[in-house]
Amino acid sequence: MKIKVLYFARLKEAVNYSTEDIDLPSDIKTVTALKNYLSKRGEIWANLFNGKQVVRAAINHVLVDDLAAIHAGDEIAFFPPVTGG
Amino acid sequence: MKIKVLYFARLKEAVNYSTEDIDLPSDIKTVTALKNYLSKRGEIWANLFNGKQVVRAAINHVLVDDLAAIHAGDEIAFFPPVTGG
Amino acid sequence: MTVRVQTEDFDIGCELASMRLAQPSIGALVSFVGQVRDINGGDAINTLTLEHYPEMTQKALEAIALDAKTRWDVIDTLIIHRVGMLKPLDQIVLVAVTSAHRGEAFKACEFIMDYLKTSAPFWKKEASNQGERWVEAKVSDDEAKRRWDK
Amino acid sequence: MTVRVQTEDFDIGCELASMRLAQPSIGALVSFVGQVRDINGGDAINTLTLEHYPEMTQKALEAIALDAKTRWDVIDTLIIHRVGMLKPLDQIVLVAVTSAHRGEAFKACEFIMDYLKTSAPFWKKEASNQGERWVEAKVSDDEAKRRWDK
Repeated sequence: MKIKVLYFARLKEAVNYSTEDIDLPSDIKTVTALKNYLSKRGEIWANLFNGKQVVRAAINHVLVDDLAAIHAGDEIAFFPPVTGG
Repeated sequence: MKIKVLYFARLKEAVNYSTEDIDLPSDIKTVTALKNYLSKRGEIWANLFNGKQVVRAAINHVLVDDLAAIHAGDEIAFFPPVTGG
Repeated sequence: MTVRVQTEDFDIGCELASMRLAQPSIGALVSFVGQVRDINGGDAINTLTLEHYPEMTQKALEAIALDAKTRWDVIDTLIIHRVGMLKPLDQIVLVAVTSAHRGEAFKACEFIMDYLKTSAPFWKKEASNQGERWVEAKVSDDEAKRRWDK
Repeated sequence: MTVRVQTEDFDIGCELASMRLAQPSIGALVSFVGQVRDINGGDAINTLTLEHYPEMTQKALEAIALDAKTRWDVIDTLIIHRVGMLKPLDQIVLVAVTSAHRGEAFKACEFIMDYLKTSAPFWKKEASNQGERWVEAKVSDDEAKRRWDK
């Protein structure tokens, strides 16, 4: 299942790039599962998603919670709590 | 006891002037007493203060209720509920 | 704390710029502009004339601004209110409040408007093709003011 | 309903004039301006850089404005938010709401700000003499948003 993943702010600086295309195993079906999947890549990723700092997610430009389902072709963005205004 | 009385808006139009100096009998000690005293002047005055339309009062530029005491030299204003803004 | 009662129009852009640029600790500027509506109670309005009680107006508005300053952590307040004859789309009143953070400025600005509507000695007279009439005070304005008593 | 996300500054006076003059049924215009403060947490700020998620920002702000329009009887809404590098006293955001009467405009304007602060994908990075740091989200902003759930 092909998806696009985007990173913003602190997360973008940590991974050192802003976007990547990923071909997910078919058993990765939620935001939580995706976070766990990415965490296995190594220390940088594990630190991002270990829950010490809140990471918000959006699917196709809409804020979602971690139980939200992922579908092929989705654009999934990870970022810290927003601080505009 | 000498006082100054001012009228605004609908009340000014009813009495057809905006200000007058009055030498009050010494037993007129409150706004209510002043309203009753003025009402005895005739129909225009009786109609103004008969309670059918709310009349607000200020003493020396501060909104007061009808129990407020009147003192010599006071400037007492009568007007409808305000409608600025 | 500035209060101005005037017949002339005012320039919102200039007024708000000088409010917000006054201090670099200002993070929020909330403002209210009231203008003459073309219709009230079904009648098309030609003019709206504002009478006031000059010796009391300035004092009453300053007292309201001071009250707001004691209730919330605001940096500055501005109240400009016009008097005399106005027409639809003319500006009537500008209230602006600056503060470090937005919550205080929103509350103080709305508080000033609610008190101004019920405590400042202004009276509006409308002229339509049906003639002239004094605008009636609204019960909803008294209710809006009472919210702040809690 | 207008939403603009831009690097350029904006002219409050022009924006508010075109909002209020759009319709003679408008009686009230409430606006909020947010600007860069010179100090945050004790450090003097040199610059504030706003990053955002372009494909999402416009949609998120439009959704917030639409939500406000369904909750209150407002005539129009305007949201302008800047991105890129700013310095103290620079304007960050303008939210303006017009309505027939003031209560609706005050509520809708504050609602939009509370939702913008917690739902629109902007992130601030401050540069001071102590270096750069990402601004932390405030618990008080989440609380401000939750007030509207009641």
